[in-house]
Amino acid sequence: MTPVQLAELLLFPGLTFFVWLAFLFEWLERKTAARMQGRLGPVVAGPFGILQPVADFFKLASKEEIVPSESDPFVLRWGPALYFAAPAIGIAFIPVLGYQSVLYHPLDLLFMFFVLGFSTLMAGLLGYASAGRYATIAMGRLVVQYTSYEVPLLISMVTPAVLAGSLSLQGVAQAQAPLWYIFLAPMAFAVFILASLAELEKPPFDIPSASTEIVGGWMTEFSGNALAYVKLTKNLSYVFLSALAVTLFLGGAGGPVLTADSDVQALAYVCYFLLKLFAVGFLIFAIKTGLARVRIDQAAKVFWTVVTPLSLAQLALVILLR
Amino acid sequence: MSDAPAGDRKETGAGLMQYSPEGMMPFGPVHPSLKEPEYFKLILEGEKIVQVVPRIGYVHRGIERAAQERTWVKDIYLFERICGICSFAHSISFTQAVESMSPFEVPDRARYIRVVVAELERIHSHLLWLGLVGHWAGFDTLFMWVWKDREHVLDLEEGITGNRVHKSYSTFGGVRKDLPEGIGAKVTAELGYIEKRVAYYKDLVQSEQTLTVRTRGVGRISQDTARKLSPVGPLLRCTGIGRDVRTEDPYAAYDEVRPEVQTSKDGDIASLLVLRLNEVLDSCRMVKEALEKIPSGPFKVPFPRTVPEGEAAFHVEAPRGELFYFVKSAGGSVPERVKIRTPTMANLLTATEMLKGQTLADVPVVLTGMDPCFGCMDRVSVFDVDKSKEWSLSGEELRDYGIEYYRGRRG
Amino acid sequence: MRRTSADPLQRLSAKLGGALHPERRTTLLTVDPSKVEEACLGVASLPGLYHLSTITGVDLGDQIGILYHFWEGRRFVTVKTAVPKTAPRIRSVAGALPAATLYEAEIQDLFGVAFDGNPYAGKRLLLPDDYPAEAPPPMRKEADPEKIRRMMKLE
Amino acid sequence: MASFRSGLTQWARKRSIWVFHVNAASCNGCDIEILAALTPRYDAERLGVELVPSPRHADVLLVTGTLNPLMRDRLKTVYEQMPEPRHVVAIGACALGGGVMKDCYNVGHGIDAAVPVDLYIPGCPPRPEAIIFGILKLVTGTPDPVMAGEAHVG
Repeated sequence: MTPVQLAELLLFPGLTFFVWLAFLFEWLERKTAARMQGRLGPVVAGPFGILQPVADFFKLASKEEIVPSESDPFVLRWGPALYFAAPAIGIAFIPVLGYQSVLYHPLDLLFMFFVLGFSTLMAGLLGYASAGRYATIAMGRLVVQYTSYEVPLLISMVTPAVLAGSLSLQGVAQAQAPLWYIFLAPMAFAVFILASLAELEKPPFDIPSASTEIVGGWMTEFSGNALAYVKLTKNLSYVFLSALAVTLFLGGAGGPVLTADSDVQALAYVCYFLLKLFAVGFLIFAIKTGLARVRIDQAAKVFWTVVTPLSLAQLALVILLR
Repeated sequence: MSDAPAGDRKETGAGLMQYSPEGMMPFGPVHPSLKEPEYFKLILEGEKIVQVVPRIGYVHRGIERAAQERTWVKDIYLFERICGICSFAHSISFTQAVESMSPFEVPDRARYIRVVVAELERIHSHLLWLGLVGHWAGFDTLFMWVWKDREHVLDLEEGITGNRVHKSYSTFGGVRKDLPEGIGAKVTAELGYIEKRVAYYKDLVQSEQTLTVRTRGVGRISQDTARKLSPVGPLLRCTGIGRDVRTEDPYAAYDEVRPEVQTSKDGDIASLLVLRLNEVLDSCRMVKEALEKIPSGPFKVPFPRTVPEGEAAFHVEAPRGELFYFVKSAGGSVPERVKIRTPTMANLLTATEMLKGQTLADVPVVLTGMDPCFGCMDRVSVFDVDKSKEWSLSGEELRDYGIEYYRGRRG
Repeated sequence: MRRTSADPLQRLSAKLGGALHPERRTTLLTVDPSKVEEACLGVASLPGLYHLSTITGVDLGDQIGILYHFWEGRRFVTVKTAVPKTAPRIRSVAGALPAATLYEAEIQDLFGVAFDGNPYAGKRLLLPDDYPAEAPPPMRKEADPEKIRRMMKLE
Repeated sequence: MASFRSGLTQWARKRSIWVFHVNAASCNGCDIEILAALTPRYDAERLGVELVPSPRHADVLLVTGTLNPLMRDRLKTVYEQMPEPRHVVAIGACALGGGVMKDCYNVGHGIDAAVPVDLYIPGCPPRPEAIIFGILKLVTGTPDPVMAGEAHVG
């Protein structure tokens, strides 16, 4: 690996870039929610409170870390790192500079399936290791929810791949140059957003972390550094899923070519990407803020009886039309 | 809160029913959805609740005893602090109970002012409750909106009485001070806004899908159960029994400013939502009507420091239902006995009944649905009522119970 | 209205050997402790009187008075009885009127009256579980709040 | 580097205050005012104040109420679950010293008998402004217990 590649991986458009995006997303999320609720939201940390998530992160990192006596200290110590690793590796495959991503493999879409599943698995493991009663209940809910949304999520991700005839994210993004797949497969996009809400544990599917029912869900027993990383990972996953939606349905970083200068054009691509990313992000904020939480059995029912058939129908339609 | 069960064993030994720890889950006393500490042991079958064992007493302070050692006037301020939400209902109930024992007539103006403030309090309490239902159903946006509007009502209350929460407004022989100048126009303007918002919320709670699936058919109680367990207030009225102290046994000026009793037939949380919002609209109308009809004259008559010997039972319709006071005087400067039965106390049995058969996710919604006010209630406690004998369950029996439960459901 | 529903009350009172005192808002029916369950059931089965508002305990010196308040329209019907402090024991009405369960439990906790047949018999409901055994029930006249506080180490 | 880190921590701690609320036998008055402090008119989130569901996530413990014997041990348990650095704020007359309930038989004289209190906010109940003012006073670094919000007592 060359130094340039390493820099790309760790700084831009790799990890550091996306971690800052994650902070920005949390700020936007809180600010949007606040404005929709008739409040101001954070204002004191940095201009317009933009550094609020950063302040939260460093404050948590500076706090004492309590390891409950019944819990598994090894998992509690290293689990958050693995949990963080899942979206952190995933984002490296997202093409940001034009159709180029930092890491590439012709079958990397399949790897995304693994990343998404792994992240949920780690959440379950962390909850289990912390050995709290609420965490145990949360785990049960997490598993039920996972089994319900995972199938439609995967089917909705396969649909663009079928359209593009490619199993790599770069290939899918490139194939959308003439027409974005959101227009060809709108239902798949809708299913993807719904399933993302479930994967991210956002309302109406914030069942595994429903604070008014089971305290902090599987995060109840975490404190200090571990909590800081767990929260950061959740935000990073948020960005990661939005980025996946952009890549699969909104033409990735693609857009009009403005100049022949490849460096300037790369900047334009980043701008296109960010614009689309924020559009998807706002869509999720808006859905999340305007809805109440559903019950786990209701969520499972919705996913199995409505969302999954919908995604299958979309896939069949796409295959027939191709 | 994983440590909440730590105290469990001790408590079990000291009198609560014994249960096997499998599937048992503590709910409280410190839990984010109970803003007040109460402890519910939920016996679960998967996510389904088969038994509820509440333990109250976490807010017990011993107010009734302290009242016997303080003068009549000091007691007004003590009783007001039983509950921060229905504080005015407590003070009018106590003052009217005492007034009914003495020959002094309360001036008409004071009777009307009491109606105005009591109805404003009902509006504020119901809005507070609607916000909390939203919060506990995971719908924080609704919570924020409703509490924003509630501030308008608090402004009116503050304008009239001088304080937002504990108003110290009603006193023996009338109210402490007169209505401020020009309050009528202000009230009409603010209540117009509230009415518009409440009409919108009424539409919202009936049409918002994610909210209706959480509330429709949840926590259903029948009229028969209601007759048996004597719940009060909206919880009783949502089963179709239209009992309301304000119409059946009018106090203050309720015989001249008459409320329309709201009822519903469904007896579930969804119907409670609509019913309470209808009551808010009705209260808005009553406040305006009372301010129009209000006679001029004195707002207070002098009242002696002692109360003639005798007993009186008095009740008012607090936001949560019938609030009952029994006062006994030996003719001295302190009461001989004051007994208070708060609405939540009467409703708790019904709430445990509503919880059974629901899932864990429904607990906050159902508990909120009854609009608990444990601060009020805590002079008493509760647990299982269904099986009137003491029973302990092993995991095996719990399973059998669950199987029986589902069989009963299918059949 | 009052006349028609007062008549069955008089019949009930005569049957149980009690005394009936109609007052301005409250009709008082005084009965012997052994007849309380019958009296309460009799009152509760009268039209409109099914609502048991509450049960009050009162310290009457050497006796503990127990009052069952039923509400209908503009009046209360109160069944009144008293048990001696030396043997504070009475049959529970919770079997017939489930709503009484808690109110009886409260009196048991605060006045130390035993209710035979109440599901809460012998259990703490309201007071802390480690409420000092040597202290009298807190609502009795002889109980001194200061002393109880000291016993519970609140000071 | 060390000073940068401590500076960063200081900066962060003043801007991110996560509170956990315990009602130790209160009348609800203070509790609804705490909630009101989070709602649009007062909006404590502006200042980074957030209500968290678990004491393990919290920096500040808000305690209201008279502390009856049943809640005394619960309060200690909750306090022990909080990670350092942690602070306790007593809100309302009852939590300060028993308030109007002072001589009831089931009531303690203030929560400082159970947990160390950093700040007292008087009032029955204190207004939301006073609560926000008090929490700010706490994090902007006053070492001694301060009677915060005297001007705002409602």
